[in-house]
Amino acid sequence: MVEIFIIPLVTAFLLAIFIRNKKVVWPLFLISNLYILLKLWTLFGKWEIEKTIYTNYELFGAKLSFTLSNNPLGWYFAFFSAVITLVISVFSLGFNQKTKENVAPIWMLIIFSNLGIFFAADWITFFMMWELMGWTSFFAITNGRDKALNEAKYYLVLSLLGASSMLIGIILLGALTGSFEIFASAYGLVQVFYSEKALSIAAIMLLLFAFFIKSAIFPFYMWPSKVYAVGPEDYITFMSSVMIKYGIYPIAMFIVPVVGSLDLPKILNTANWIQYFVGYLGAISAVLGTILAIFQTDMKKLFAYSSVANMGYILLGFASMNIVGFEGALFHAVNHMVLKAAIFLTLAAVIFRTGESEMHKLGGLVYRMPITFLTFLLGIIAAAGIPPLNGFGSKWMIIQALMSQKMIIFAIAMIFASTGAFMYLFRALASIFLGQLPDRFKDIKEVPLTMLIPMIIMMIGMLLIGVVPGVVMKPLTTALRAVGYNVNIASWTSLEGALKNSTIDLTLVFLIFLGGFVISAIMYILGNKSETVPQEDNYTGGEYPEEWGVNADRFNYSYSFYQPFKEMFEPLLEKISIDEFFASIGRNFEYMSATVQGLFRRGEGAVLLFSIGVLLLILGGWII
Amino acid sequence: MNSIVFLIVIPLIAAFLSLFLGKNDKILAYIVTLFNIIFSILILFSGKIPFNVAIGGWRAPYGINYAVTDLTIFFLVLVNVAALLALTSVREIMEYQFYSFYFVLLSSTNGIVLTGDLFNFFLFIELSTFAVAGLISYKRDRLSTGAALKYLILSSTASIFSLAAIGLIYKTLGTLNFADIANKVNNLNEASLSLILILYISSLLVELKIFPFNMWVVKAYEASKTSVNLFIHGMLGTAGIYGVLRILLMVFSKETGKLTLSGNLSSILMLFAFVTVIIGEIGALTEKNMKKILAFSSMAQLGIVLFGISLGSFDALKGVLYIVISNYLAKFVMFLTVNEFSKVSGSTNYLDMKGLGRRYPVLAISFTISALSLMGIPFFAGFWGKISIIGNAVFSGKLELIGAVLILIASVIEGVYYLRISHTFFSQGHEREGRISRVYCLLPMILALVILFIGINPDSFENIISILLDEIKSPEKYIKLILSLK
Amino acid sequence: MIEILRVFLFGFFAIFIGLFFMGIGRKIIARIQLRLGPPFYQAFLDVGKLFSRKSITHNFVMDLGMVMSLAGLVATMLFVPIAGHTAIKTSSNLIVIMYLMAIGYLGMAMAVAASGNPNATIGVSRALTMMLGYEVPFFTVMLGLIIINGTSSLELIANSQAGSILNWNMIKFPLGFIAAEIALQAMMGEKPFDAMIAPAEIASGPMVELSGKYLGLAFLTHAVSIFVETAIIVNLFMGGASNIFTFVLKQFEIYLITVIIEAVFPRFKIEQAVKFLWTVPMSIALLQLVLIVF
Amino acid sequence: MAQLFILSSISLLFIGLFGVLTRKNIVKILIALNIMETGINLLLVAFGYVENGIVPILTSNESIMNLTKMVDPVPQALVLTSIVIGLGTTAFSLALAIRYRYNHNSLSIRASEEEEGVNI
Amino acid sequence: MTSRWDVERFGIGPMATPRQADVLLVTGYVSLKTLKRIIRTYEQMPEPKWVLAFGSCTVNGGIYWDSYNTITNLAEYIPVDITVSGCMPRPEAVMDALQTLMKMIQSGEAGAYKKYKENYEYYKANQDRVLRKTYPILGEKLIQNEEAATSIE
Repeated sequence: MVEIFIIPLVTAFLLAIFIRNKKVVWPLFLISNLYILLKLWTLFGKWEIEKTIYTNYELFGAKLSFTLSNNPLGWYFAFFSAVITLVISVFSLGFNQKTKENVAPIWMLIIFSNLGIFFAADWITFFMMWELMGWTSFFAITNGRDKALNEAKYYLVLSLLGASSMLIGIILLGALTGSFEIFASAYGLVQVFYSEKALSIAAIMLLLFAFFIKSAIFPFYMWPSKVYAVGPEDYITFMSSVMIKYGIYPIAMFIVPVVGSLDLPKILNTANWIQYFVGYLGAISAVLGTILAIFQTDMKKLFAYSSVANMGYILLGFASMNIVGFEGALFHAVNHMVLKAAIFLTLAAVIFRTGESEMHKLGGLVYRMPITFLTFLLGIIAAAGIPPLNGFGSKWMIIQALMSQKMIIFAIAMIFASTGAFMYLFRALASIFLGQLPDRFKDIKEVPLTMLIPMIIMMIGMLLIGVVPGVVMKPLTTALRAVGYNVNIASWTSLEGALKNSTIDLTLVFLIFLGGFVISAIMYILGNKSETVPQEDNYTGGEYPEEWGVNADRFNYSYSFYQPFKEMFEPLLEKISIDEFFASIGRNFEYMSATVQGLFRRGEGAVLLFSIGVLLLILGGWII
Repeated sequence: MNSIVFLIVIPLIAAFLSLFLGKNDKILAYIVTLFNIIFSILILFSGKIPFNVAIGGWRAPYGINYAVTDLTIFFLVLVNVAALLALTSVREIMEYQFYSFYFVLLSSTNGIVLTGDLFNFFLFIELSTFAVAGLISYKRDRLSTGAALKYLILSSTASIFSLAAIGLIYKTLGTLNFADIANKVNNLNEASLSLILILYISSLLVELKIFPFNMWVVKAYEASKTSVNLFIHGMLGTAGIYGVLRILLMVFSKETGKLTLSGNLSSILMLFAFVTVIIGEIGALTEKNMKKILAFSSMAQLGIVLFGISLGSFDALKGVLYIVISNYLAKFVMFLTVNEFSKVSGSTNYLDMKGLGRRYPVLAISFTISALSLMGIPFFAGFWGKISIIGNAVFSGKLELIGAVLILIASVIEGVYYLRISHTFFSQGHEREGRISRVYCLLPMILALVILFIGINPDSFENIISILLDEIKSPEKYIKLILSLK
Repeated sequence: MIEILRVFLFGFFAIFIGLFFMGIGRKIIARIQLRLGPPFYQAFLDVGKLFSRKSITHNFVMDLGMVMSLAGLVATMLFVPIAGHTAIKTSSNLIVIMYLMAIGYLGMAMAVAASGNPNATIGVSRALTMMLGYEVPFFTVMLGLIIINGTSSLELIANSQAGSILNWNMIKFPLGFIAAEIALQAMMGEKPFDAMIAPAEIASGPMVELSGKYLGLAFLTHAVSIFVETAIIVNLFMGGASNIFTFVLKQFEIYLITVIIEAVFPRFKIEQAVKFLWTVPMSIALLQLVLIVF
Repeated sequence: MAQLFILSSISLLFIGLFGVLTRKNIVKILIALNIMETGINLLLVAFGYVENGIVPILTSNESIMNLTKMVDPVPQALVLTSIVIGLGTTAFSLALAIRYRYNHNSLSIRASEEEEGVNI
Repeated sequence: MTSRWDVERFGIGPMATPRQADVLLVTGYVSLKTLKRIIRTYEQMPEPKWVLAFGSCTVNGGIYWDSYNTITNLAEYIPVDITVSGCMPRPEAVMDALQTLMKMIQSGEAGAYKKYKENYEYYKANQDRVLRKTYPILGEKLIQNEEAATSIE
């Protein structure tokens, strides 16, 4: 148990020493991740392992202690994030040959905090790891480049704000329940809830605030698009797949059990107000994330908003307060990890070869990077939640749960978001990989082997989870049982829904799809043979495009892809601009800063202010 | 243990000597400072603590006395070590004025910590004001003269107020001895006590850089040399904190171990405290000059300290001590780093220091560690202070809660500007001619490691702090010691 | 083995019925426009001709995509209960059906976008926008039926309407049926919701670069999608059927309605179409949903 | 009588404060500071003042009998010290003021306001 | 070809792109500008493909026989399977031509597209001869201008 915490630290130190030597850094990074994964593998089922460090430091009359325990739900998250991390670190081997900067030591620290967050058994440890993750990711995002500074600052502010709110929340929780242990405080909170209603709700809300910030839920949905657009691509892959789940895990671990055990009045006989609060935020994130993703021109921003939408789905699953929805949400967390990692790896590969992240400047890369294309294709099929791949099962479970709880608005929002997902996913596919290959990309090649292998692994992973959901569902249900939920251990192939007669067998779905494919392929083979023509040979109303100055670059339809749709939504989006709101706060602080500096720059007035201070003291302390 | 007076006397003698020694002043400074450190450490391990020294055989409360307790010796070591650390940043040859003022400052700060008499305390503060003003104006350029004059006028005004307070105390209680005042303070009526405290605190707050009293800070920091900044921060600031702790918590406290100021005084102080925090952090937000940034930041840190003190609970006080030590160490690291970097880059603008962190990662990492500690990030010393103060503030009342929230917001702002600077250090920069010797990287590194060590293992520091807290909790021991009561 | 045979049987049956409907649809439109119209077997001839021609492809994605598109639709079809039978025993989950259908559209979209013709991409972008338009009201209607039946199994919903015609959801929830009909019109891409094809404007949109067997596959896809969509409506609103002939007859009735509407309407612009779908059918569907749930 | 002392000392204090707050000329500010200081010294002395008191020196054994009539010596000691300090402050400030005049070409406290820019 | 004549009853319908088309109807006179587009369209059609030349103009230039920018015989440039004379031909004539073409296809007579492949050089030479006179309207010049503009920026 302790090794997996020591190893990242030691590795981070070594990486920092060898930082200039790329031949050492990334293999070391890889080996360390491999070790962590193997170690985590052996920890499965050994839920009783625990390590406590006692201190003399007193807070609220009790001595603090830091406990790391192998808790099942944490293991579930930690294990899958370790798998993803390992895959990404293989990718980094090849990816970082060109880059000047080196994010590895900081990244290793983040991996340390990653494990810490998932294995923390008390809030203080959790908070410490949480903060560690916050500032390290600032450095990882900027990675020594000035162009990333503003975005990273935005992230830093949000993450520090979240941590601050969490600190107050934890303190409230500790004072209310008398314990900083996560499980104990959950039980305690349920007991004191009715007597200390306002404080308990405040504690829950403060914690949720922090979690929502980290998972980019509605009012804080802006940071992924900013950060992903500028961060180093391989690290961004980690961030978008693993780090965005940090808000999800504690909600599953703490908020859901607590709210689930409370007996709150129900609105319209369906759910209580906390459920509706969480659900509405989730629904807004899902819908808004989708709409904004549709309008992006930068591919990393597009998938950033897609992440926001996916976080919305997960939150909707939690809001249903139904065991199927809960399982679905947790399942979706891992699914999203896998598919987002796959997608961002391909994006990183594209950027590695072309150096371009604006979609309308790309196109036709399928001619040069077929395997990357295939990974991306499977990734977007998974992200769209289409059956034989992995995004489907979890989305299906969440929708089932929402329908069984009669949460109609949420179900409609979910459908809106996942249909809208086709729009932006297809846009990315068409603009990056399909269409005409511009001349300047004529001689690029497929990425090297070290980058191909991870992509192929991700492809297999997506297909595997999609066809045999038990790969994830079995550990998940085992973990949930170990935590104390009354769930059946899932079978390898099928998923159980919340409604009547709604068990689906995903393997069967895959087989049926194969059947359809065979029929279709037969029709295809029956047809006469076809001839391949170059990409320039296209129907253009009989014109020669080159005569009109139209080259392959311009012959793509990819800039204002959904212009009519955008025109429908533009008036709405212009009015509500959270981004502008945050920016104005920032500006106001800067004005205030200038004023304060001016105050201190003045030659006179020192004694005046001194006298005012004394006057205030006399007024406040003596006269009143 | 009458030799405790050497701590004050020897620097004073050295101040005279330095007028004649010329270039050997530096050696003298090191010798005297080392003497002070060794002497105070010897006292620390002599096992005789606590003890009381009556000067000239006049027993307290009739004569002046120097008392050495756990709290005293802790701050004594801090002040003297600060002197040594600050001296290491003096590279060029200084004229005798510098060293002369330095010795006066050393002597007076030692005196502030040691003395057990209110008037004596005032005297040493006045002396240190001289010394600091002299040190600030040492450069003799436009900026430093203006800054020194500003500081001098402000502190003279403040000293007049404190003198009035001393008069009032003597008038009402008939004594100026700390222990005796503490003994008799219950005889005072609320109104007089409030007035006295108001007048006295307002002069102390000038040294503590609390908002409406701190107009001198930024200019003074900007105008003076790094070593002088460190003197102000490490010696004067630390001694000031000691004064506040001693006078507010042990001398003028009606109940033991509580900051039971009359009326709304503690609320007003708290208001001042968090206004200072906000002002300090906001002022630093868009500043480019590193020295000004550090000045604003130390203002804010002392605001947090005062906030913790005015909360009036021992848990918060523990947090205060953590903050004090974290700020003490971190500012040293930062000033030393900035000193080295500005020598290479030729400017104190942090944007000019681009890329230096890549060439001198040790310095830049040390800087980052200190910044994180100031922000109150876990794994660094400041966190233990922050969590304690915030934790106690949340439940104390509405004003305290607002203060806690404001302090958290301020720490976010602090994070923004400090990590931006760290980032600038690590970003791609251009080649420079100057070089920094590895030796100079060593000290910041060691101090940063200490911060890290305390942050990871608060136990190491917790024991010291619990001893200090024990003393603050029971001022009657102090009274007994000095008045030799049974 | 039997299962595989059933899969093939059902698949080809759907293709056959779909093409048959298409042929009859053309004939009906011709009759409405006072023409003679092609023979009802014209669709078979067309497909036969297309498969026998040489065809042009741009890259392997086109082949893959077209095969995928038909595969997706056929797979969807295998989930839809036809007169109480499915090819393989499943719970015929509605959500699965809706999502499986999407893979067909995705395959088609991918194939045509791979050709590199901007007209095709414009068509696809319109089709996807339209999809967002009709899926939402259609799902809202479905949601009502799912909630009232407590199941998302299409088979169970169909079975629940057994008995007299008065048990049909079409009679019980007329508003929902109307909304679903309008959504179906858009789902099939018939006028007035055919902005994505628009031959005069964007050269038949997605199909612009399809030739020979690719166009043939697209035809088949369309045929199967007609079959699937009408079958879903029949199961949802008309209580399925006891035997296959009644089922196909009911499907045909549904198809007839869409064809008649198509014959007499002009075309919406894409944003008009989406706005229309989100206002009229959506509010009808929501009204129905509110009536059902509360 | 003591009240008169206290009143006059407090009025001196406020006169001085007014001067410090309103004057822009540094020398005038320093003069005002000195007025304040005088005021405070007077205050201290007034605190220890005893009506018709005698010098607090034990000259003979009889004088012990008159302890209560003696003026309190401690405030006087304090005042002495504070006068010395005040002198020092004034001297040092004036020296700085000369330097200020030399640097800024002005004695106005506002002259240092325009200082900007960065130096080591 | 509208509902009055209803060619759809023979299974014939207009198609929006050459990729989907079997028969290319060249209706009316062919100017050089048009010829260029006709050739490209014809080459883009998948095999088997047929050409129906429509009206006198495509056969001998019709009333444009001496125009400087109109070709007189379409068959010199792309292989024509069947021609309909008349100026304009009646719809019945066109329908008759289409049906004749269908019969020809069934009997294997209509295989002009093979000729085009076999005698590609001949056709190409003919095309080049007349098309040399046409210049792209924007073409190279436009691209150069744009490049110049961007370089100035």
